[in-house]
This record gives sequence, C-alpha cells and structure tokens, in this order.
Amino acid sequence: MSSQNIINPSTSKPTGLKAGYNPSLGPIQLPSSYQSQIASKSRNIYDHSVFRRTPEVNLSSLSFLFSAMIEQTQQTSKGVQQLEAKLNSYGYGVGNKFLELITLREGKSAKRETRIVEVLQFIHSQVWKTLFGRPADGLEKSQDSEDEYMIIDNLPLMSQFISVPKDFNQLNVNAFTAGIIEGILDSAYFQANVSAHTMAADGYPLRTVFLIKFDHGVLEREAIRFSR
Amino acid sequence: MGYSIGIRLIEDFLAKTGTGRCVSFKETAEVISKIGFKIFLNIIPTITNWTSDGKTFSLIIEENPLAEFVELPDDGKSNKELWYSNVLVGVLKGALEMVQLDVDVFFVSDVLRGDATTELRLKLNKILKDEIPAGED
Amino acid sequence: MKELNPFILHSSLDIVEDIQWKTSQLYLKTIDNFYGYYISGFLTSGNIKFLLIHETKNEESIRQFFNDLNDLYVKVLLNPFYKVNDAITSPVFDLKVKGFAKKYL
Amino acid sequence: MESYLSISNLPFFLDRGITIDNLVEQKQSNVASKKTSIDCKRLVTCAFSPQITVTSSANADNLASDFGFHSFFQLLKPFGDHIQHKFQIKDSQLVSRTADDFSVRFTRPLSDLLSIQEAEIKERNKVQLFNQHSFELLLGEYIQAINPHLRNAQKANDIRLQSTLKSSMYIKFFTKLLSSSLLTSFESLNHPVASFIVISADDPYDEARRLLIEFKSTKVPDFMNIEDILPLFIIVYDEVKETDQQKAFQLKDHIKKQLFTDAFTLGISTNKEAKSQLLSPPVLSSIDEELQNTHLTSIGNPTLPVSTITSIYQVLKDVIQRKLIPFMEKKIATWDDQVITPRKSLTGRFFSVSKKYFGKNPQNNNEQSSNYNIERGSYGFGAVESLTRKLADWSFMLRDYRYAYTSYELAKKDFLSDKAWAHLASCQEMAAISLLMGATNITSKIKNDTIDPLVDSSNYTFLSRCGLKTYALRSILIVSELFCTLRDGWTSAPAALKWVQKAIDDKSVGKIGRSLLLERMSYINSIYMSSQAKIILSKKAQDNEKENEEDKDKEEYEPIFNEQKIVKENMGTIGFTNNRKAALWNLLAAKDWDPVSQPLQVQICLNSTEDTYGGKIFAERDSSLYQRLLTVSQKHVRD
Amino acid sequence: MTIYSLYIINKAGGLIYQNDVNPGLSRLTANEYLVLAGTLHGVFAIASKLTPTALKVSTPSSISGVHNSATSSITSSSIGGGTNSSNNINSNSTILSNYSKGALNVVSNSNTSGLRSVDTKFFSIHIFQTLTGLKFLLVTSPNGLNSNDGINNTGSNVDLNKNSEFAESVLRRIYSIYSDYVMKNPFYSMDMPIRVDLFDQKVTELIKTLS
Repeated sequence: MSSQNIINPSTSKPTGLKAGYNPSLGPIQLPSSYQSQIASKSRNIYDHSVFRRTPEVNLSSLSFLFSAMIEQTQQTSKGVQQLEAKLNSYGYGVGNKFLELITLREGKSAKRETRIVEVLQFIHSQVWKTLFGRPADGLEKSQDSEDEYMIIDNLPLMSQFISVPKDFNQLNVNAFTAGIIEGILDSAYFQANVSAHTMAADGYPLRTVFLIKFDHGVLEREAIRFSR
Repeated sequence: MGYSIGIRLIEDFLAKTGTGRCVSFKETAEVISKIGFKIFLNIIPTITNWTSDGKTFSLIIEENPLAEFVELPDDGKSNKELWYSNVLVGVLKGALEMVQLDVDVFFVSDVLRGDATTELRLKLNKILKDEIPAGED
Repeated sequence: MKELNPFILHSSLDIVEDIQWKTSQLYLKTIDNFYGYYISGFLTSGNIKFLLIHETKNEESIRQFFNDLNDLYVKVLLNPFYKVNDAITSPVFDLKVKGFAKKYL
Repeated sequence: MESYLSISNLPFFLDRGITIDNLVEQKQSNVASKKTSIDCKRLVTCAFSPQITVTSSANADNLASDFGFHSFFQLLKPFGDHIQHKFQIKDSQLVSRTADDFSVRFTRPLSDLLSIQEAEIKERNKVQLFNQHSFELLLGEYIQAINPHLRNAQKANDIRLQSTLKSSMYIKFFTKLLSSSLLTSFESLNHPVASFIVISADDPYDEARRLLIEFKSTKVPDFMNIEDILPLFIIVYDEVKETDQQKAFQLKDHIKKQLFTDAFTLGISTNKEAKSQLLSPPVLSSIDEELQNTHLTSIGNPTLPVSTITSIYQVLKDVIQRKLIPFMEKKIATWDDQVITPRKSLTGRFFSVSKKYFGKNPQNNNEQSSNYNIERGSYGFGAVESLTRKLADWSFMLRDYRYAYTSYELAKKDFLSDKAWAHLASCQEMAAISLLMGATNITSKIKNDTIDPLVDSSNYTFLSRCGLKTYALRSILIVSELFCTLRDGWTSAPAALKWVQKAIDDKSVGKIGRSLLLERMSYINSIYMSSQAKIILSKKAQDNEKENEEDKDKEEYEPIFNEQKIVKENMGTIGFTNNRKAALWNLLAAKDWDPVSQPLQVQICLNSTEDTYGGKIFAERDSSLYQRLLTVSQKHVRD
Repeated sequence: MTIYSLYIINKAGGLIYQNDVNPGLSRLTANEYLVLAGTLHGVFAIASKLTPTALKVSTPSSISGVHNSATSSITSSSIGGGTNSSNNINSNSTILSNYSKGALNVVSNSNTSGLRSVDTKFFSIHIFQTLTGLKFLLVTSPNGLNSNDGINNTGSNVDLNKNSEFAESVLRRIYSIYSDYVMKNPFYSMDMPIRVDLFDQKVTELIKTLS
C-alpha cells in the first residue's frame, strides 16, 4: 500500500495516512481506491456471523490453557494476592466483551440491566449457562452489609481439576471467573469488586463463593432512581 | 507456554484415547490430525506436502478456532513478525517430545497475515531412542 | 455546523446517561435535538454508546442501522487485539459502517 | 460598602487595590454553585424596590459638592442599594415579618424624570428599557475594565477569582437590564413612592415651602397620582458648625407644624481630617446614568467621612421603618378596601362577569364600560385596574409575594378583556415573578399549569402585540434566573434553559449580550443536576479535599491494581448532571466571542471546558473547533 | 483381590507418589520406599533385556522414519475407548471409537517386554508403563488369593490373567485421574512428587468403589 502517494488536503501531515478511523484525525473521506482495496481483501472477520454457534470447546483444552495461564502468572507474581489480582484482570477483559456477545445473541429480546438484583440474576443464570452450561447454584444477599451479594458455585468448571496447595494461603483460582463477573458488572455500570472464596460444603470441596461488593455509588443510584 | 501445555496434554491424550505407539511418522501425522486436533480443537487439519523422505509434512488448518474473529493490528509489524497461533507449535513440540519424537514445528503461512491458507509444518529430526522407556520392545 | 457535530453528540451523552435508567431497551430513539438536528442513540449492554446526528427522523431505518452496527461492534470486541474503549481503527470496520449508512440512512 | 450587590463593581475595587475576598465565590471544587443566580434574585428585590425621587435645594447641593458630588441625589444614590437593618413589615393579613435589609432606588426629581422621557412617552408605550447600542457600549467597557484582572487571575491560576470575575460579567448585564427608572403607564413599579426634599439647615422655611409646593404641583401624566407619593424633608446640617444642628431641629419643627410634612435631620461632617471611606458606585443606576457618570461627570474616588456614612444609613433606616413602610402598608390597606374586597364579594363577582359580558357588546359605548383609554394606552390613576396593579406592585416591593400574585391575577383579567396588551403582558410577567420570588421549590404542576402559560403569554404579548423587545427580554431573563435559584436544579433548570434559549433566539441583545447569554446557557447546564446528586457530589468534593491533605503524609505504595478496570466515579450521580452540555455551550460562547477583540474571553470559555474536553481525542485533534479556537485566541492574547 | 498400595515412578526411576489405599502392608521408611522404587525401575529395565531374541520383531528398514514398532503381542492387552473415567471427550467418543477399530493399534500400556507383575506369597505388584515412561504400580493381595486366607496357593492361570487384567484396568483409570488432576493442575511441577489433594481423593474414591 503506497500511502505516500495520497495527498490529503485537510491535514498538514502528508504521511501516515491510513485507511480506517484515526481518532486523532477524525473522519476523513478516503479516495475510493482505498475502499476497493479494503473490500478486495479476501478474508475479514466482519463477514463471520457471531451467531454461528462455535462447537463447544473441549474441557481438556480449556483446562490445560487455564492451567498454563495460572502457572505462568504465578511465576511472575509476588504473592497470592498479586496472583489473584492478575487472574482477576484476565477475566475482567473477558467479562467486558462477553456481556456484549451474550446480549447480541439474545437478538430481539436483548435488553440492558438497570437494577442491581436484575443484573445479578442475569449473571447467575444467563451468564453461567453460557459459560458453564448450567446456572450457578446460589445467589444470596449478604446479611452483614448492604452492598454485598454472593453468587455460589458448588463445582466451578474452570477449577475442577485444580488442587491448591496448603501453602497458597486461601488462593482461589476462580479469581479469573470473579474477574469475568467484575468485567460484566463494571461495563454494565454496576461498578463492583468481585472476589472468589473457597467455602467447602459437604460433598463440594471446591464450592466457591463469589463475593460481589458494589461501589457505594451504585447503591446511591438505585436509591435515587428507583425509590419512587 | 505451548510447550508446557504439550508435555502435560500428551498424558491426557494417551490416558483418554489409549493410543499406542505409532509404526510410522505417517501414522503419527494421522493421529495428530484425526485424533489430536479433533479432540482438543474439534477440527481435522488436512495432511499434505509430504517430503519425499517422509520426514516432513504440513497441516493445513481451515478453520482455526484460536483465530476466530482475530484481526491483526495494522501496525506494520504484526503482519511480518507475529504468528498468532504459535501456541500450537509449542503444544505439538512438547507433546511429541514426550513420546520421544524430536520434531521441528513451525508456521509457514497464516490467513491472519493475508495468506491464502494457514499452514503448520512438522519436520522429524530423530527418534530419541535412548529415551524410549525400557520394556517397550 | 459540521465542526460542532462531535461536540453536540458528546453533549448528548448527558441525556443518554439519564434516560438509560428509564428503559432497558438498547435503542433509545431520538434523545436530543440541537437547532433542528436530531440525535438518536443506541446503548449496548456494556454501555457503549452509538450516537447519530441527523436532519430527518426515521426511527425504523436508524434502528436497523444501529442493530447492524452492534453486530459489527461485537465482532470488533471478539478480536483479542482489541480492548474495550480502544479506538476502532480497522479499515474494514470503517468501510462496513459506511456501507450500513448507505444502506439505511 | 461591599454588599453582595457590589459584584458588578469588582473592577472598581480591584483597580483601587481593595480586597474583595468576601465577594469571591467560595465554591467547592467541581460542584457548580447557584450563587450568581441567588445574587440575581437579590438584584430583583432591589430593582423592584420603592423608587424615591430626590429634590434638593441649592444649599444642600453645595454641601454635597464639598465631597465632590454634583448633587445631593448623587451623594445619596449609592446608599439606597442595600440598607441593612431588621425592618418590620406587615403583610396583607397584618402579620408582621422581619426583613434583614431593604433597598430603595433614588432617582432624579420627578419633573426631571418626566421631561427626560416626555418625548418617548408621546410615542405611546413604544418605550424601551434600554438602547441596544448604549448597552453594548457599557458592557464592552466593563469587559475592558475587568480584562487586566482576569488576565492576572488566569496567570496566577486563581480559579475562584477567575470564575467570580467571569460571572460578574453576566451579573453586570443582568443588573443593567433591571436598572431602568422609566415611567410607564402599564406598570407602577417605577412610579415614585416617596419624594425626598433635601434642604440645608441654612435654608429658610420659605425655601422648604417653595420646594414642597413645586413638588405637589408637578404636572404628572394622568396615570399617576401625586397624592400617592409621600413627600419627606431631609434637613442636612454641617456637624462642624455648632449652631447648625439647632437650626435644623427648629426648621424641622416648623415644617411639621406648618406644612404637615415629616422631616428628618441629617448631620454631615465637613471635617476634612475625619476618617473617610470610599463609596462604591451605585449598582442600580441606569445604563445612561452609568455611561454619563463614567464619561462626563466622573467623580473619581468619592469618599465620605465614616461618621457621615453611618448617619446617612441611620436616617434612611428611620425614614424607611417609620414613614415609608407604614405609608405603603396603609395605602395597600386602603386600596384593598376600595377595590379588592368588593371584587371578591359576591356582587363584585357578578359585576365583573356582567362587565365582561356586556363589555363585548359592540352597541355599548366603550368608554362607559371600560376604564381603558385606547388612544393613550392607559388607565386613569383612579381606575380600579390602576389601583389593583399598584397594590400588587407595592405588595411586591414589601415582599408580600403571595398577595402580590393574587392581585396581579386579578388585574390580569381586566387587562385581557380591555385588550390592554402592555398592561396585560407586564401583569403576567409580574405574576410569574411573584410566584417564583416567594418560592424555594415549585411543583411541576404549578410550573406547567401556571408559570409557563403566564410567561409564554407575557412574552408573546410583549413581542408580538407591543413590540416591547426589551421588556420581553428582561422578563424572561428574570424568570430564568429565578428558576435557577429553586432548590432542585433538576426540575427547574430546563425552564431556565428554555427562556435563555428564547432570549438568544429572539435576537434582542447585541453581540456581547449574545455571548453572555451563551455562557449563561453553560452555567445553567452546570447547575442542571438533581438535588440528591448535588449532595453526593458536594460530599465527595469535601472528602477529596480531605483525602488530598491526608495523602501528602502517606508514603507511596505499590497497589495491586487491575489497570484495565473501567473506573467510574459517578455511579451514584450518573445522568444527573449536565456538564457536557455545559461544556458545549461554553464552546459555543467561545466561538461567539470575537477572537480578535476578545481573545481572553474566548480563552476563559475554553478553559472552563477543560475538565470535560481535556484529554478527549476528538476535542484535541488539530482540526477540531476546540483546538482551533484555542490556537486563534492564543495568538491574539497579548500580555 | 485387595489393593493395598499405589506407587507412581517417573521416567528417571524416582518415586513421585506412594499411597497406601488399604491397610494390610507393613510400612517402610521414606527412604526404603525410594530404594524400592529405584530398584524396581532398575530390575524392570534389566528384566526387559531377558526377553528372548526370537520373539523380538526387528524394525523393517523399508519404512523410513519409523522407530521400534509395537508388536502384535500387545494387542491382547488393549482396551478400547478408555473414555470411561471422564466426560471430557464425550463429544468425540464416537469418532474415536470408530477410529480405534481402524488400522491403528490402540494401546496404552507400553509395557511389552518388561516386568508385568511380581508375585510373592503375601502380595503381588502390577506394573503399568505409559508411552511417556511413567510407571504406575499397584500392590495387591497375592494373585488368586485373598490375602487373609493364609494358605499358600498359587491359583490357576485363569485367575492370574483375570487379576492382571483387572489390575491393568485399575491402573489405566488411575492414569486417567492422573491426567486430569495432576497434569491439569498448574501447581504441580513435572516429575516432582505428587502432593495433590484432589488426586488423593479421586484415587481413594476409585479404590473404594472397587472394594
């Protein structure tokens, strides 16, 4: 692509003009030759349908990938806390995007969540079903504090093969999933911090509680917007 | 990262499929494509481009689930330097090494870069005979 | 007037962020106007705003435009090289959007 | 002298190095305050305060000229703006209330006022509150005067001073809009309530008598009644002269006995050594007066001895509390008996209905059924309609807004059936203003069902039926500011915006005025937030300040932080503010100011959008309007 | 047959796992276990050399790039599918089982010429070796006998075969558990001793279901 040949009258910069939106230039009318060049590209991601149900991923592949991710993250982390924070941040980006994908796939019945309880139910059911093939096992409100809720999973899919050694004090690798939840909540404007805690129950040694702590502002908004 | 996955993944593969040792590298190719890729990625790459000595072949990956919706950044470098699905290289290398096959694995083309196909090449260097566990012959 | 467009649209975000709590629809229809121009809005579940400034009202066409745009946007999101809130610089995306505009608007 | 009204005198203080700390807005960071609107509301109170004409004898004027004033009127003028005292005022139900301050508007002698506008009056109602050209000239000079200070504040990054100076421009504009002493038939707010006759202790009794007779025989238009103006003597004496006070007292007694008119003595010290204080220029002088003062008769630094200033305020307090307020209360009570009570009675109602009914009958003689003189466009001073209006106006001046409102509503009906358009428009305007003045919160029902129709109709009538552009402008801008003062910005700001927008669209202001209105749009948007949101934001701002202070002591630590996290600080208040709208209007204002002659104004408008546009790529790219205006203004700002 | 103990030996001969799943055996010191593992590993290697040369199938030189072939003898020990312990390959199991009927030999125990079992009067050891060189060892009651019979009876060949087949199927399932709970655990380092709670649990559960 010889972008040097193109002279653009509206900018003082003669070089560096590329097709595609450039936020520091704003919308520019490109010569049609550009358009045909782009159009002629054989493959582009925008022609794929997002509705095409990709075959389910093999759990083993997922587990190995997840395991490798944890292993590598652990090597670059200073402690359990940092490891969890990093796993959380990996999930976070997934959550940001996943929310949009789920909503899009709902098609005509797509909607946005505006209330705290509704967004939690959405995560508990739709999100869990899409990610893990079944709804979560519980959704509870904290008795102690106004801003805390809990989503409970008796056997988290991602961590079902993982035993955390005793010296990894309190680590729960579902921090990744917590990150996904946090990513969903934040981008839906339900600012929160989400953490994963192991709380074994009879027959469920890996039972995990996802503790969701909402930003104070979210509660304030709920009170102002929906009190009447 | 791929390598460390590979050396672990092979155990899963063997334990779950009960696959035995291959008679030939051709058979190995078949197992990789029709069982390995099928199980783990649910695709069956085409085996092609065998060299005459039977030690090198290519896997053509039609629909790469790893690269679905991936668009390489238009930064002038990625198109030349990045093999997006390079994790596969490590996995294959690690896994094969565990069954005593020293193999070079590398991408030669990728549709992400605008190539017509995504082609992964495997070249057998040698069989690590010394490492074949005793009691296997 | 044209030079004001981005600023007018930007100011309409104040309106979007108010009415978004009053409906759970993604398509917000015409939400604002400015000296004879209308501003229509669409809000994804992740609170990405699509805003369109236009002269004539055409609710249905704009709905279709936004729906197609949302589909396209999710494809952008699915690209691992793209992070939420990054500028979308893909030429193909740009071209597609222009195509939708031609088709619907 | 620095009352809150003095905000439009900022350059006067700054030029003389007088500290203005108590005028600078003490706003919390980032949370817009309504202070300027509250200032505007106070200005409305002052501007619609009783007008007092000041006539003075030659001797009295001589005394004033000792201090550099051309007349005693000029000396008194600044004192009327703001008189602090606990004034007792009775409302229509005879319930006594306390007001913390009171204002009166001193004007030239009645005969002067009348002759000045005689020519205009002849054109029957086609009188405007101001001349567009003069207004722009005055505003231009004001900006000129504050510019150096604005530039300094900008350089020193003194945000508070800068925003105070900037908002003083609109206050100046608003003040001048209200500061007219024009006498018209369709409103009696500017009809004098009292007349001060200022004489010197040296003056003989005959001089006092002559001045009173002269006043009483002033030829006034038939919509005015000289009997409704309370004459009062002010006898000034020189405290330095030992016998003067005695003379003043004697004269006072004489006047009381012979002329049955109240008189007050006022001691003035001509002692040049006495500690003196600078008088700030009067706030509510009309545009023409102010231009005259600055260009023709500049007084420079008017000072008075501190003791004299105290004496003047003391006399004014006495006059207002003991004479002016009771006089008005009594008149109101009388008019109430004369016109309101009968109309409210059963027969009164029947009368008004029948009047309406028959009044429309073309066979009836118009003059008999209506008091309205179509030719002159006025009612006689004794007409029921005139009295009702006057009663409403005076109640308004005494801050009995509820009573004022019902009276305006009553008068409105008559004006409508008489097609007395200017009267109607003015009456509707004042009805709306009365409602807003008396409220801290207004339900949307009252707004939609009562205030909006009043203002809509008044605005339409002023513009389309009467051609009174300036009145229309004044009324909607007052209404707009009063909306801004209401407690919940969320419900009231849209109305305020609507009317400023209308003022811009009507094109009834000049170039500077227009820019100022655009800035005002920005301001209103900045206070366009729900009251709950405001509480949250204010608290957050306080916490932040505290935190900032605490942070200084804290050591830096490396937090475990997800750098992708989308952090939204405004979850509670999201959608409840209109800061981006505010920024847009500031941008429009920046675009509207002339970059060549007013580059500083352009810059400051842009600066105030920085919180919103700073760091936004779309705003900061080279080709954007924002960036271009920034570049242009920088080129033209000279140090 | 009672299963007493499970050992896992890595390809270098190091004992990486030892679990007495059922009581009955005397306990050794930690060091003795290591020596036992090392010794068995060595004996296994040497014993494989004892395989009569006549039975060895030489590598056909005509096929290039081919290593030691699996002999036909191992087909008898093959057990098809092998997907019973986990649900994770279910979606592919049809294809796989079809495939395994094909040309490829489906085996998992690469132990063709080494020791398959060691028998004493009081216990037996069953050895399963993976293609990657791991050895899974099961110590059980003696072949054909209940351990507490106290009667020295070597039993019939049928019993013996049955027991080995059973032991191998158990070992294969343990291999599968290993591949899930050890290999997919990021906190496990390759070739190191296995200290993994879930692996312990799953092995114990498996053994429990068998007894």
